[in-house]
Amino acid sequence: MPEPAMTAPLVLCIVLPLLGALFATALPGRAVAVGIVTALVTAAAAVALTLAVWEQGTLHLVLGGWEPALAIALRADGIATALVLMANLVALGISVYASGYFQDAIRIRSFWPLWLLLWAALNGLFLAGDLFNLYVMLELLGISAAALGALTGNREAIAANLRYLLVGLLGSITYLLGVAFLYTAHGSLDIGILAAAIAANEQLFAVDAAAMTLMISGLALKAALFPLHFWLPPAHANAPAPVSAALSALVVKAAFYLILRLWLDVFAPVTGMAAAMLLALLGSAAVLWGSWRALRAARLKLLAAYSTVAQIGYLFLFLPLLVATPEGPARDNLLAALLLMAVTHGFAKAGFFLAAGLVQTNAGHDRIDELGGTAQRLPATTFAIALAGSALIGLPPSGSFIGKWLLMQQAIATGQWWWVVVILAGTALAAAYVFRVLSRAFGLEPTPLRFITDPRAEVPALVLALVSVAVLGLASGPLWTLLGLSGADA
Amino acid sequence: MTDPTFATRPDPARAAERDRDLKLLLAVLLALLGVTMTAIYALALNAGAAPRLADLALARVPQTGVDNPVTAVLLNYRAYDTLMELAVLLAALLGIWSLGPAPAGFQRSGPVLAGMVSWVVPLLIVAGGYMLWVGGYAPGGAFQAGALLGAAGVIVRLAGDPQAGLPGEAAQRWLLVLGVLVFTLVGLGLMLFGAGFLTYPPKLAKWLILLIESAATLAIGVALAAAYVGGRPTATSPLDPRPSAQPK
Amino acid sequence: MTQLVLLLLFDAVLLITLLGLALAAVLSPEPRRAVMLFIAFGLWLALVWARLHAPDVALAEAAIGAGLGGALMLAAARRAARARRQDAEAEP
Amino acid sequence: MTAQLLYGGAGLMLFVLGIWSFLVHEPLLRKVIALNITGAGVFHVLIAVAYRGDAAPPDPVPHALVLTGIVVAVSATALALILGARLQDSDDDA
Repeated sequence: MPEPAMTAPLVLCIVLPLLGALFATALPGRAVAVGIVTALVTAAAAVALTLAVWEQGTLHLVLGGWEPALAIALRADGIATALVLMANLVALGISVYASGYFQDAIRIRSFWPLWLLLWAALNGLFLAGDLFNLYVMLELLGISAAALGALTGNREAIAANLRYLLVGLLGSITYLLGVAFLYTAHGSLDIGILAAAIAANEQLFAVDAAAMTLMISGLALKAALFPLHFWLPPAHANAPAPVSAALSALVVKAAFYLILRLWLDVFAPVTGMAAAMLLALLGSAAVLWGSWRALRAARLKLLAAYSTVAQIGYLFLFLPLLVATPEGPARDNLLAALLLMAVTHGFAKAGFFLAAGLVQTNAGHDRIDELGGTAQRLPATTFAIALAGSALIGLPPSGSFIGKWLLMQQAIATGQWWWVVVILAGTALAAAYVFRVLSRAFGLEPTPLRFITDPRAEVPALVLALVSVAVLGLASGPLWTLLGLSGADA
Repeated sequence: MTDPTFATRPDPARAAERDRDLKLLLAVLLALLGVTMTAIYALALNAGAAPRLADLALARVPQTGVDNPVTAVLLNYRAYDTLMELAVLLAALLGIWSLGPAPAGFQRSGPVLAGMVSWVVPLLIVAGGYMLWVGGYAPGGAFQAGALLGAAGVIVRLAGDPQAGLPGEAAQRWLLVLGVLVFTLVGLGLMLFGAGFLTYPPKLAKWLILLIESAATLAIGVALAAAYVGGRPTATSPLDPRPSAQPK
Repeated sequence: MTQLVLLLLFDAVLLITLLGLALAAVLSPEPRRAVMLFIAFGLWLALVWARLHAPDVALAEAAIGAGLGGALMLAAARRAARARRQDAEAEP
Repeated sequence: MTAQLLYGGAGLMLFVLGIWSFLVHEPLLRKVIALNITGAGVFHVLIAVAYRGDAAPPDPVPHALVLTGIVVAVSATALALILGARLQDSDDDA
């Protein structure tokens, strides 16, 4: 049993935002102050967790002092930690932005408790080691996300988020049936114990495959994998800007993370090329369809939402390559590339949505064709959109450039060259939709007065976008170390 | 969710027919799925995993501080799940509150109903307290007790009180968070004293669990009644930007 | 042997009633009737769970699932009925 | 074992019945009822797995999971129905 002090960040990452949510609920007049303080200490806990995992490798904590089978475990390995760090830094940026975004008292009182609950659910989901606990976290995430998305209060937002809530519930119930099957067949809910039991009982292939199908389909619905993405664009495009950023950058990614976790850890002996091909095929469809719709979108936030559908699609392309690549440096590189793309998209999409929110507030609308002169009025925000956009395209030196590069390299090495076609087509479409926005924004107008007009709102967007391009691209080496991988640094 | 193009389709009769065929096809496919899953479930049952966690869970009950095995799982082995579940209930209620003020209540009830309410409601509250206490060793516990409190609130609202007998907004907010707050603080306190998050020392387990359950019962009762009220406490409605949310 | 068969028969009747109530609840187009059937389904489900030695869960399902869930749905059904009435008045 | 199979099978039937109804019926209330029945089906499977005959005490772990699930389900139901009510309000205003 490790020292309590060492595993403390594991608990604190979940409990601190939860406590913050309680105080923000009970003291509505001080919701903003409570929220900002909570955001700072939670992000600090996430950094502490990263350092602990950096130094000691995977952290594992069984709550309650019982046998692991009976209790719920928390665990942080490299993959979980990388995502926790990304999510918490992005969430900190969103919090700073949100502290100035909401104006009326009612919205402020509603936003902060729900936002902190969502944050607790995200961290809880990344760090959970128990399949039923994950179900509870998924529900907490889904309910708080839908409530936040409806916060604008207009008809489209309510309708879209009602649909999001119902679809999410269907997904989590389907997931739960898979969990019930696993408990029936193996008598455990703990991820580690189940993984060992699945590996040891090959005769139960049918049961495990059925459970995997149920759980991954339920989660694919929540991760908006094509063709189950229909609920995402309206829900994300109509939410308040900080909420859109959280939904697109973090919440969808949490569902994908869970699919990856199940794929790599729990069902490793069951996963096969057929399942991987199917998921990657849907992923390719998502890349092409999402990018195409983003190109055709009339509104900036709708464009960003469709771009999320496409970006989630890329992540699924990794699955058949992971199946085809044997253990070793090549597979490690592939896994790190996958994480790099997920993390880069988290920063870039959050920055993009925050900047889009500013454009919308400033112009009173976000119709792309009427955004002329934005670059002059909001130079910093336009710069943030340009940076985030270059990360969405995958231009060097962004993190997604390295991610896509390694992905294509491995696709060719394993003879699955057709994915390269998809990636190139998606990249070209992404370039088109990003430049479409920029060409409008740089319309002819007088020279700018000041680079930054509203620091609290503009700086978070700019910093997040900058991280996605510069930090993750130029200094991605530490990610390999955090993941504990041997692969050659790219 | 309705596709607007449906209404303008040229031949509604054929559309309806195709719609029916689709529904039928879906029913057949899902029936097949049901049969397949039942076969797989039979396989899982025979996998030899029994008794699963049953024996271990039952064997440890004497060390949990409670005698009811289900309460032992809920408040001890898997207390973390229960904590998060209370957070789910809180999130749902905060979501409901964020959507606007509560609609007006029903008309004030006649003397017969009012008379009935005056003895049914105290009875429900007493029954809730009993249910909470009995949960330590017999069927019952915080959720059932909280549900009875919530039911009392529903009846009070049906009898005409738009706030379902709940206190003012400030008190309601504290009551709502009470369950999660006490739960979390107990967990963190134990961690601070070196026992680990939500790891009860056997001697204190009974009382800590009772403390958590009492707080949770109140919070669940208030949350369920407030969910039935269906909106923010109306004391704040003058601030609300959308008075149109009131039913006409 | 006869006892076993009788018990199986009892189980079968319990379950057929349960499935029948569920089917009736999902097939009923009239909101209030559907909710009433759903509440009956929830109460029957509690009965079945009591038969399976799950009294804690049976109590919770009766009180929370059928009781409070049903109360929330009845309120929604009332709203739906009101909306339908208004629509009917709007289109003479 | 027979009882476990019988009851669990009924739970799976409830699951598919709920999904079918969720997919084919448009009104919100019917979708919510459908989801609740889908959930009840999964809970039913868990309760059936926990049952170990009339002689042995049942497995308390699935019981606790179902209790948690019931509270989660009612929370989601409440939020969905109120969202629906607000949607209806905004339609009435329009």
